[in-house]
Amino acid sequence: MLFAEAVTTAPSYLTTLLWLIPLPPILAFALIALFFNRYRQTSSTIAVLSMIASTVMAYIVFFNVWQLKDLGKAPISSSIAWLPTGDTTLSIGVSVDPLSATFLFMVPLACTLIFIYSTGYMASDPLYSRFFAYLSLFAGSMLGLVVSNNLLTLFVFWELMGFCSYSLIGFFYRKPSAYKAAVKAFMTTRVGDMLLILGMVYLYAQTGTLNFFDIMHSEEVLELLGTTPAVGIFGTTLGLSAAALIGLLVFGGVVGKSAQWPLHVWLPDAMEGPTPVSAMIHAAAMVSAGIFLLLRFFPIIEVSGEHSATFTTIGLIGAFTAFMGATIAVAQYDIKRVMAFSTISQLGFMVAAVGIGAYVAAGFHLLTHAFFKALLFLASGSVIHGVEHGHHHVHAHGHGHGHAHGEPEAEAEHADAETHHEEFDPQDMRNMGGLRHKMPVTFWTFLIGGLALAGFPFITAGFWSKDEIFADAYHHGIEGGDPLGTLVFITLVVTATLTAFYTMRQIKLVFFGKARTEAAEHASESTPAMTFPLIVLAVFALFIGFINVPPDFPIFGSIVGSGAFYFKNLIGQYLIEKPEPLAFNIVPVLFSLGVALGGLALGWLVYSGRNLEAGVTDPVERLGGLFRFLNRRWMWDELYRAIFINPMQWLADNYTRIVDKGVIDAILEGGWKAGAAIAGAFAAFDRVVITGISDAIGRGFRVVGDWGRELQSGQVQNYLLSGLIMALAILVFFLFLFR
Amino acid sequence: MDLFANALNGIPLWWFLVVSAALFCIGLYGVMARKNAIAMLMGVELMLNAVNINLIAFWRFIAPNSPSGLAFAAFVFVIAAAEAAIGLALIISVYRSNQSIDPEKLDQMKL
Amino acid sequence: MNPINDLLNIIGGFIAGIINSIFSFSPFLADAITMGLAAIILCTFAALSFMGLTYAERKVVARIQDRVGPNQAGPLGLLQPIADGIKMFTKEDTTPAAADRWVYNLAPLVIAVFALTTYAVLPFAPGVVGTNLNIGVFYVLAIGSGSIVAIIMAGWGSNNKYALLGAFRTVAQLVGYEVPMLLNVLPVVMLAGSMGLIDIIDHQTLANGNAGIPFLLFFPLSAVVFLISGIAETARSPFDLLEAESEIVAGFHVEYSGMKFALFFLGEYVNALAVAFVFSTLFLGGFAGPILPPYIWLLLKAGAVFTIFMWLRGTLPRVRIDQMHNLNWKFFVPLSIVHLILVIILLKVFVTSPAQQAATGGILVDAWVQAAIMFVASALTLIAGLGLAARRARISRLAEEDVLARRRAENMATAGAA
Amino acid sequence: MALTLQQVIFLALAVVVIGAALFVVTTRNLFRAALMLVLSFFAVAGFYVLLDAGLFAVAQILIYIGAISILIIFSVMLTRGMQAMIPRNSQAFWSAVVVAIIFAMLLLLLGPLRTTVNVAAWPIIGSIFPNATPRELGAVPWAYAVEPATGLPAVVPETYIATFGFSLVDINQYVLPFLLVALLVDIALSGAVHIARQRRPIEVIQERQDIAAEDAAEAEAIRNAQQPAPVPAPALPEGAVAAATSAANEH
Repeated sequence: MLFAEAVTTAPSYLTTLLWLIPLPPILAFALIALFFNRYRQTSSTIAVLSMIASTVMAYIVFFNVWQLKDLGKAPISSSIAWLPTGDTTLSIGVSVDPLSATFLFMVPLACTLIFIYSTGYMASDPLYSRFFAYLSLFAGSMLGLVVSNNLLTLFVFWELMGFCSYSLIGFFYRKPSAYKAAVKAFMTTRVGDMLLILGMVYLYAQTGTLNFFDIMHSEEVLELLGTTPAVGIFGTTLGLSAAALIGLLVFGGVVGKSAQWPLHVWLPDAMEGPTPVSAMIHAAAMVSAGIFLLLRFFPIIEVSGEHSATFTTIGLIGAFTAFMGATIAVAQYDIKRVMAFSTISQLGFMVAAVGIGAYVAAGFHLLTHAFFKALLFLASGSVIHGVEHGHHHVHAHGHGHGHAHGEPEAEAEHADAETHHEEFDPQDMRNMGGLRHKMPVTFWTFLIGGLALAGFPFITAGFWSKDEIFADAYHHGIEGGDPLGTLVFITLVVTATLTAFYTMRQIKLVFFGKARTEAAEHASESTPAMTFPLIVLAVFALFIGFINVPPDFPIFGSIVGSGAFYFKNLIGQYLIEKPEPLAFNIVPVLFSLGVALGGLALGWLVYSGRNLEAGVTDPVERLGGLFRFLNRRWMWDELYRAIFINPMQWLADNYTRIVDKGVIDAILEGGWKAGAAIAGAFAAFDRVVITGISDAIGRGFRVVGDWGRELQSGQVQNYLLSGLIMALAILVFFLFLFR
Repeated sequence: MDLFANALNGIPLWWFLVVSAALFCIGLYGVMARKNAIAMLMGVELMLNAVNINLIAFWRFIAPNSPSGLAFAAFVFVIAAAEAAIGLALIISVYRSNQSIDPEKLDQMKL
Repeated sequence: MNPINDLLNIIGGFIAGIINSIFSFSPFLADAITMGLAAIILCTFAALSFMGLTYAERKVVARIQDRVGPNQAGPLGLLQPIADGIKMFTKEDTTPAAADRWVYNLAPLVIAVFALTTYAVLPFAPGVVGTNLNIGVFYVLAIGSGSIVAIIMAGWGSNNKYALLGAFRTVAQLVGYEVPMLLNVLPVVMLAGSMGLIDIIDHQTLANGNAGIPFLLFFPLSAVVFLISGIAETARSPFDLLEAESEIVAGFHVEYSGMKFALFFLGEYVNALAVAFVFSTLFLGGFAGPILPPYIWLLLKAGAVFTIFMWLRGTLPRVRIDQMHNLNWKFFVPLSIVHLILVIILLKVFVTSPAQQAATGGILVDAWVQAAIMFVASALTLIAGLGLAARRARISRLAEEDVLARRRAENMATAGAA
Repeated sequence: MALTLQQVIFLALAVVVIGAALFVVTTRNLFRAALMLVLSFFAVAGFYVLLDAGLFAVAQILIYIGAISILIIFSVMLTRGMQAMIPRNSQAFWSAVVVAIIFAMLLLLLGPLRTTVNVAAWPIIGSIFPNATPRELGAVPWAYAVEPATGLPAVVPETYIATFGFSLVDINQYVLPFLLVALLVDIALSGAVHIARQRRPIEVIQERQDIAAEDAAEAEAIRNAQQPAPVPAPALPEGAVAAATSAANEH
């Protein structure tokens, strides 16, 4: 039996391997960037080979450690002193514990498949080599993040990923929307990262170490963190424990990276990048990194207390994000946008699970979601690819065709081609339909992924992981009487229904019915390089769920036997108190069955028959204003523009007008008029006082303005002097005043 | 403790520290107040020298058995060399394009 | 004490004894005066050797060029250096009107000081050494780089474009040739395990269980490259580009006359002699040798090395500046680096003491075997390097000829067309 | 109070260092400033000798005087016309004030080091080092090295160079910084060569043409790529192409 024998020792070469795991892709990045950027075939080969090397190493590690009994208590790790700083030494290192072992299983596999897929998808791109360079760096950073044993290197890799995601989202940098999306993603995540840095600094100040296991495995440290009240500047207490504050700050970083409300706005725009990037960022790597970090910090969050502000915040934001994402996804037409919002929603699921303390469930859903969401993204990419090919096909061969039932425009062929090109959007689901026969492999894999996303019972991975979350939420909320848990449970049930509905909507719109455009008519199946990863991922999307079947689940529990709750037993070791397995409860399972099947059935019914024909309005548009609200994504972008961007601009634009024209001129004018009225009598007074005051005001503004302008002189010495004066002031403050 | 007021054949630690502080301040003044980029660089070199005096003096008085002070001083040496090479190359490049290395005139990056 | 072998020690002890007895009231003063006296003696020795060397060089070069050389002043012209000295002293000491006076006047002094400072660490006999620094080699190389500043001062201070050009050339040359010098001192330092000159000499004697093999037999390549770099470092012919009369008159000291010029001259010879001493110490075993007293051995070895300098001066034409830089950066530096890596590996593989074997896990061999292996490796590297360089030179010469031929053909064609 | 020989040497060196440094930052003649910088470096090397760090004294001469000063002097010569200059810029006065304040503060911090005064007389030190032990507070915030046998000030061990050398290649000490610094120097040197290289005009033109051609090719490729490119090709490459072709025509 696979899980029966528990081994207790691991070979010693594992630590060396751990150091080496992130290396090949980073090396590949350097090689491609420095030497092979002119050789397309070579660079993609290097990238794929490096990723395979990493995968092999990661799997050697994984298969050596996955049966270790005490991996959670005694993770395999290796550190080197990086920088001796006075009394303390900043050490960095690598380690593998259950959490990272799971990721070592998932990340390299997903990355390898995405790399292979990219060789097909990006085949005709002029910047092929650059793409693989960035992709390699990205994969290397993700692996580095997974094997890091301390927050410092984790943060370094975290930021490296941020950079790569910036470069990849803006990969088609000549498209204004692409580079705007890149900047948006970068700036938005920066907000969260700022909080994360604060959390990191605070953690270091409190514990003197950034090593995870020194903190998370030591009860004293955790207790200390849990009991120390967080102290703000000038001694204000925040009513929180240090652990709660650290948890909140770290969660800030997670909100940025994992696209939770209110910082979720970057993720939909990030769809401007090539589709493999979307799969990479929004499924396998970057957004998972956020949840990964949250799970890493779960012990700290846990000691902040059952009903602490941290848990409440996490749970509420997660649940809200899940609900919001699902509602928006219902009203999107762009195939990738639907996926993007679905991702936001599913990440909300995980965050909400963490918020109710369901650590294992969150991790499990993260794992399954990575597989089926990567599958869905890649399959959508395949669909887009196919439809685009169909479009080109129509253009290349079907000109006569097109003219047969369009109006002949012989005099303006070029214009025709261009306008047509601009109008046609290969990502719009309204332009698809009936692809089931044209692209069978894509269809079946997409279907599997979609069903997994919807949580189709028993045979898909999504069902098991969602069920786990439901069970936990039900246990905490309805049974335990915790209002937060109740809220989360209800929200998630609604969300899951919506999820099943929009999944079915998407499947029907894309694959069923008849082709609604010529492009869809002429679409063709993608190359094996693209379909092979789909098939592999589909297998995982089906079966990965069986690693965490509850042992007392009817029928299935006995099928998997001793493998039941394997995942829970593995990953739960990270916590000091191993989570108690919940007793099997039929109610959440029924809910889970009901919402999945109900949502899917609703979708099937709504999108059938006439509704799939060309030119028919989408049924959800009948919601009217609500639809527009959802389609515009709850108007968050508009809201942010209105709250943050416009006021700033308005302030800047109007400052001169109002202060200059409004205030100063009004004073001047008033003074002048008053002076004119009593001019004869008070001429001298007028000249001396009124004019003097107004001049003084004007001059005052001018002086202030001049002085302010001086500050930005562009001269390095000047900056140095001002900086020095500030530093001096701070020094004086701390040495002499702030005793 | 009186012993150490006159360590090292009568030279106490604080003598070195005072000289180093003075050298550092002079260098800082040079960086901030000179009207020539090369002269600024000279100021930087003076500051680095002051730092090195400090490092080696502390090494000698506090931890002569440990290599830390020397190692840091050596890194300062190397980085000073790299800094001079890059800095002067930049200055010459700027001089070629601007015909001036007055830092007050090099404000094209200002918005 | 052997009165002949330890002659210098005995004389030194005698003088020190006298001083100590005179200044018995203050040992501090006595020490200071002894040190000062020693320094003065060293400087005097260097200055006197300068006089002797000029004479010897003129005679030797004359012999090579089939001339007689100085023969008027005194028997065999032996008093010629003194006559030259008197001439120098009595010449008018001019200063250009536009010169930067301070810098101009200080430069010769600085160069002489730097040249003489080297002698502070040279061991002349057992116990006869200014100060036995444990970083002697490093010190010698560092002080050598100090004279660059003096040359720039001279070139700048003269306010003369030829002087400045000469200074530029010199600096480029001196800075460049420091690199191969340093790289080729490293094998010696690694083998001896010390940067102290006395330690290095000890390793070439039979003392402390050493085999008494001069390092020349270990690293012929290092010796050759060090010697040539040393010549370039002291700017002697054929590397005397800084005073190439036909191009830049007399280089950085074109404006100097009289005693200041003599100081530059002295600096050159004293530096050259120092290189000869250092070479003898590093590669020939310094003062070590049988039968003869140690200082005689040292003088013989240094004299032999200096004779090589004279020989080269008498026979070789001056190199072009591009040839000089190519030789350094494209030949010596890469070759030295390859050699250095080879030496590092071989020194780890073949060791001579059990302690080293325990540390590195190498093969324990006899010192002579180690020397033989090192010699073969070093010599092979040298031969391979020379072979590659010769091939490269032939290729570039052929290419140049091609270009010339094509140009000639074009010229012919245009001429024909016209 | 009789000064020892070392004290005399120290004071002389200090006068040279400070005097030369002041000259460096005040003189009009940049070349002389550079020479005075050399003098200052030399005197600092003297300090290292006093501190029993002969290795660093020699390294100071080799690196600072033999390399950095030479570089600076070369740059001074290569930027002629900037040599005779106004020595101070417009903010010199305020700089001097700030620097004086900093110096005063440093001296203030140094105060307690001078003697073994009671900490009560120097309240600042207590605020800066609140965790210092009473022994330390009695004199200085750190402990001087002492020979365990005699209680006298420690001497530098004979093998300090070897210790230092091994620490640079010891995996548990400074090998990583050491390698990084080596890399830094490599990069700095090649970077400096690249920055300061004077390119001939023909090379510059060639480079610009290459860049423009590459941009044009890229733009073309993107226009033809499968991605829907509703945006017409940006004007920049076309302008560049035009410039390049016109430049090519001129030659």
